[in-house]
Amino acid sequence: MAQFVMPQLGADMTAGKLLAWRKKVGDPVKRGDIIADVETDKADIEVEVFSAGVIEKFLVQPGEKVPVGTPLAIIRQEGAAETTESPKELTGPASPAPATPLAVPLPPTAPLGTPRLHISPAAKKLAAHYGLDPASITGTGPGGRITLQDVERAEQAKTVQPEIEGQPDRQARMRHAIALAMARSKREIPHYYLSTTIEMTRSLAWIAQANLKRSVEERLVYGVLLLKAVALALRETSELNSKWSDGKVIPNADVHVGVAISLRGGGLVAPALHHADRLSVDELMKNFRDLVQRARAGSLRSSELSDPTITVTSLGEQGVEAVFGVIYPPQVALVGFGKIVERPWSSEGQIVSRPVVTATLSADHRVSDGHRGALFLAAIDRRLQEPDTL
Amino acid sequence: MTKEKIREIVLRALGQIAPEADLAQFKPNLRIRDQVDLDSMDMLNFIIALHKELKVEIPEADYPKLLTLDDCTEYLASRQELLAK
Amino acid sequence: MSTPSISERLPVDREHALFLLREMLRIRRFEEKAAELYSLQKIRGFLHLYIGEEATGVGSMQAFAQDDAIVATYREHGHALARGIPARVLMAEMFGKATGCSHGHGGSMHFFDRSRRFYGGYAIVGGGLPIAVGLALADKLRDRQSVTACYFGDGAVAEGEFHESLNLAALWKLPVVFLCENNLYAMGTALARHQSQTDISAKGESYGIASSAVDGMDVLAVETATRQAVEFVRRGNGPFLLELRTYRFRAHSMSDPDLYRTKQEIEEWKKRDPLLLFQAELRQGKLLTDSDTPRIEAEVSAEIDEAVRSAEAGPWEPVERLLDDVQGPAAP
Amino acid sequence: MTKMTYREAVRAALRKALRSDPLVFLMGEDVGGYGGAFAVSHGLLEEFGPERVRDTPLSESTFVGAGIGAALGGMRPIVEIMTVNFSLLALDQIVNNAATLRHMSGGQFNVPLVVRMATGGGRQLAAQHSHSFEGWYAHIPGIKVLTPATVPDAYGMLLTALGEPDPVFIFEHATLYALEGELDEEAAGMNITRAAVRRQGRDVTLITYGGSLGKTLEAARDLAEADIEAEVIDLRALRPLDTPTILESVAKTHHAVVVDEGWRTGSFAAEICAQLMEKAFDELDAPVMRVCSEEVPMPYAKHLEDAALPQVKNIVAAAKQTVS
Repeated sequence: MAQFVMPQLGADMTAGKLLAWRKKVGDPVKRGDIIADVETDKADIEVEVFSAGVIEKFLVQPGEKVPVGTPLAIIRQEGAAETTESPKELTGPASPAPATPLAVPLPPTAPLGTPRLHISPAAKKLAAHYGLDPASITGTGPGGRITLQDVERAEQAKTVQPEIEGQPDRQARMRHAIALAMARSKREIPHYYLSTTIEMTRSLAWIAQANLKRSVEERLVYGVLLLKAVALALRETSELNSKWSDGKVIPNADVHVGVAISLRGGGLVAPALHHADRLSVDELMKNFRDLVQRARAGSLRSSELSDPTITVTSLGEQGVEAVFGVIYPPQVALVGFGKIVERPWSSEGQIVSRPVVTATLSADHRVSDGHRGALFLAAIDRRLQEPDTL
Repeated sequence: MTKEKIREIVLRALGQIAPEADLAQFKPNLRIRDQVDLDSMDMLNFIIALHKELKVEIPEADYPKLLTLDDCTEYLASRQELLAK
Repeated sequence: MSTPSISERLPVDREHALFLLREMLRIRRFEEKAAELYSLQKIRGFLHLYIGEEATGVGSMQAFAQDDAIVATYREHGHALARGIPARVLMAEMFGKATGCSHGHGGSMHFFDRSRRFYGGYAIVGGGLPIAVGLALADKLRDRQSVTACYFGDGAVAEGEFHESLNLAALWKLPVVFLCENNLYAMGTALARHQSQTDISAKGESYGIASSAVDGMDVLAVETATRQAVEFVRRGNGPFLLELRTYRFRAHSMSDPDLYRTKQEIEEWKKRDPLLLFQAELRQGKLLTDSDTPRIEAEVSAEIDEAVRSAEAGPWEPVERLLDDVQGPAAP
Repeated sequence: MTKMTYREAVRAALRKALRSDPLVFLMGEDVGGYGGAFAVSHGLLEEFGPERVRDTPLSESTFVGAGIGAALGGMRPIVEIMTVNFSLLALDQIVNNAATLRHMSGGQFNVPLVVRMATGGGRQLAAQHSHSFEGWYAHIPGIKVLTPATVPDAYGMLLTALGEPDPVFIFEHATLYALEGELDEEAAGMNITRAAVRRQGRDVTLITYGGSLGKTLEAARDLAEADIEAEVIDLRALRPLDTPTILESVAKTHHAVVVDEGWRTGSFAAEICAQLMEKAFDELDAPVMRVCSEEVPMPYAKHLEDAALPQVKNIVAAAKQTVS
């Protein structure tokens, strides 16, 4: 039994449309007879059959378009010596993958004389921007080349552990860095401490109302009101937002509130919420959430770590009522908030139960006196009593 | 959606917030915040994760109903929309 | 026809007659099998068949000696077979196998055989003419008695290289036999629509080249004319332009829907099928008996089937050798 | 919008040009009786007659030269050279006359000539029928070189080119003729030299043209699964080259791969690498990679030809190497 298949009728042909059969079932055919008409991209072509015999069955009807090689009819050989059945479909080998990728591998760079630094142009430009010495960066690119990522990682590492060398794991390095900063702060900064109790009824009510109107993703935490209150209060006592550097007070025009964020598994960073005084509560919340997420993912930008102008720490959720923190140099003030608790409260001569929080200030006596600190805390309290002004 | 499936989702949400927590030893009847260190931001992200996974609104007023793993599972199972799924 | 005139045809004995018949039949069956294998996607790319022109290839090839050079075109299966390149090696090449005469690099249009001075098929029309002129120049400069056969079609006559090559060969009296297989069509363009002067042999005169034309369907006439041309060239008289007037029964290539000519015209020419003409002449001359044709058919059929089996079984060239043949070994 | 193949889009442009401008005529090998080697001019001889759809003898040098003369004489010829492979025979006419006459004549003469030819490999036609020389042509000052990769470009570029004062060479990759696409035949004139960003991305820029666009887009899809977002730029024209669009993308991604079917040495891809080195040096985080054809006369056997031509997996590998 021989098969008559859709023939390859040209270099570009991948399929053909059967226009008509020139024979009927049962007709005898010999080699070279025209058996059908097929339509290709170029024209209608008369197609010859290559094996003699009798047409047994048509497998495809006129009008059908089929790929080249598709069986179209069965031809029963009459008694003639069984011709070798049509040569089996020869499939070339699956094209073996070329030995090496076509792209030419990078030429190894032979060091000449003083070891020439192997760094990509873009990485060299970024290192200059960050004020990093390329020679201090280890390259992980091909052939040890220093890449953009290597420079970003070096910049990140710089802020977390400024002078630390050789500390094996990240945790130990961070602990060492915090220790250095806190020790220096205590050594150099004459801290004075103030605290006050702030009644939170209106703020908490405002937050509850606000969250009813917001979707889950935009929901606010009360901490964001505390941050905004601190940022706005600084306008009345701006010296608390300044910087102490080589013996002088340098005022900061911008208010970047550093937020103390504990990292899972230990360690602490206090990245800045830039321009906290100018942002709406919703914007502040969005930036705050993003900052926490990136702090924990270890992908903070260097500017966020290096330029808060004041820091706020809130340990209320760990159950502490009052926090007397250590100032982060070169800042000159630190605000702490404890846990919100229900306390007896006198209102118009009545004793009632009200939610309150203890707000504390650690301040650098070289820059401000208790009097200014007190005004600052009072301003925070006043802001929290008018939450819709935040 | 079965309770077993909900419990599994809650645990997975917790795992995302506190990767270092040992979920296998988690006590379903003890307060969650006693077994793993979560601040208000973590709580918010936990609620958001549940909201995204189960498409259910969780008002702040209901936070007290989510103190333990069992509470969470019961509360979420009882939400009507959930049953309509 | 211009001088020298081909007066009569050389006499032929039975042995040579059967040899010519067998050679033409080998080409015919080889080409029919190639067409079948192309339709089954075993042979790919372009395929240009020689069916109808067998007499020009076989007849002319008899006149060339072992160390003469052959330059052909992409319609080269007949020339390669007549030159003695085994059918299995040609079939393997068209299957793209490493055992092909060009290791699978050339395909149907680019056969090469160094041992038989077969310098290949050329796919750029007219592209082979300058090569043939160069080969003849080398032979002449090395005082060899070799002659170069340069096959091309009527299409090439329109190429600048036809003009440049004939002119240069005549100018330097080079031993080239320009064999123009005029099959009346340059792909889809009839002779009269691409040549102002359709008598191609007459063009030789403008270059001072001896030329003549012969009935390309009559194998003995072709052999006689080519032998005389080669003798003329081998005696150092410079190039010769021999126009072999023939006709192809199949389309230009397997991709050609053949719209530019009529069925009647093809049927008319088939009446002068070189195989039929020659068998009739031999039977009339009592040189061919009834048992000869079936015997020859059987031998040829066996040779073609063996060629297909051998091509089928041949290995692929390993991809790792992809760049090996690009250059010869580095200079010592 | 109508759905049609690339071949039909070129035919529609030819028909529109022939109908709208009596000065336009088509000349080339087998463009008439045979209907074009790639069936592009099928039916045009019957509609416009042998005067305006002219079959030529196989004399590339002569009929391209005749096209230049007719253009000098005020006609608007469209010359079809069957494939770039045969155009080598006409290079003398192209380089020394078509591209040079305006400058050589001190600006007195221009050659408003459009030349179309098929290009590229991948159809097992072996070494002499599989070349990609559009990069050579892009080397020649005085002409424009276009490489339409889409149905709209196949149509719009030809019509717009007919308005150009100087020679325009259009290279149609032979594997694109059956490509299907949407076409708006009423669309206004198009900019034929600005590159197109066919896919936005941020990690690596894949720069290509003509027949390689399809493979490059497929590579971009594969790369996306490996979390690498590739930006794909279709040059559309090789001369003049739209360098600003390339620089803007590389300044964003800092990595680039050029895909070009020409042979690597002296390829058009090499020109792009040179311009990136000259004008985007400080943006590069790794050397620019090239994916070109292996330096071998194109072999006939399918598995060898596939190994010689740029393939999707080579593009993906090059992109991954430069990004790592």
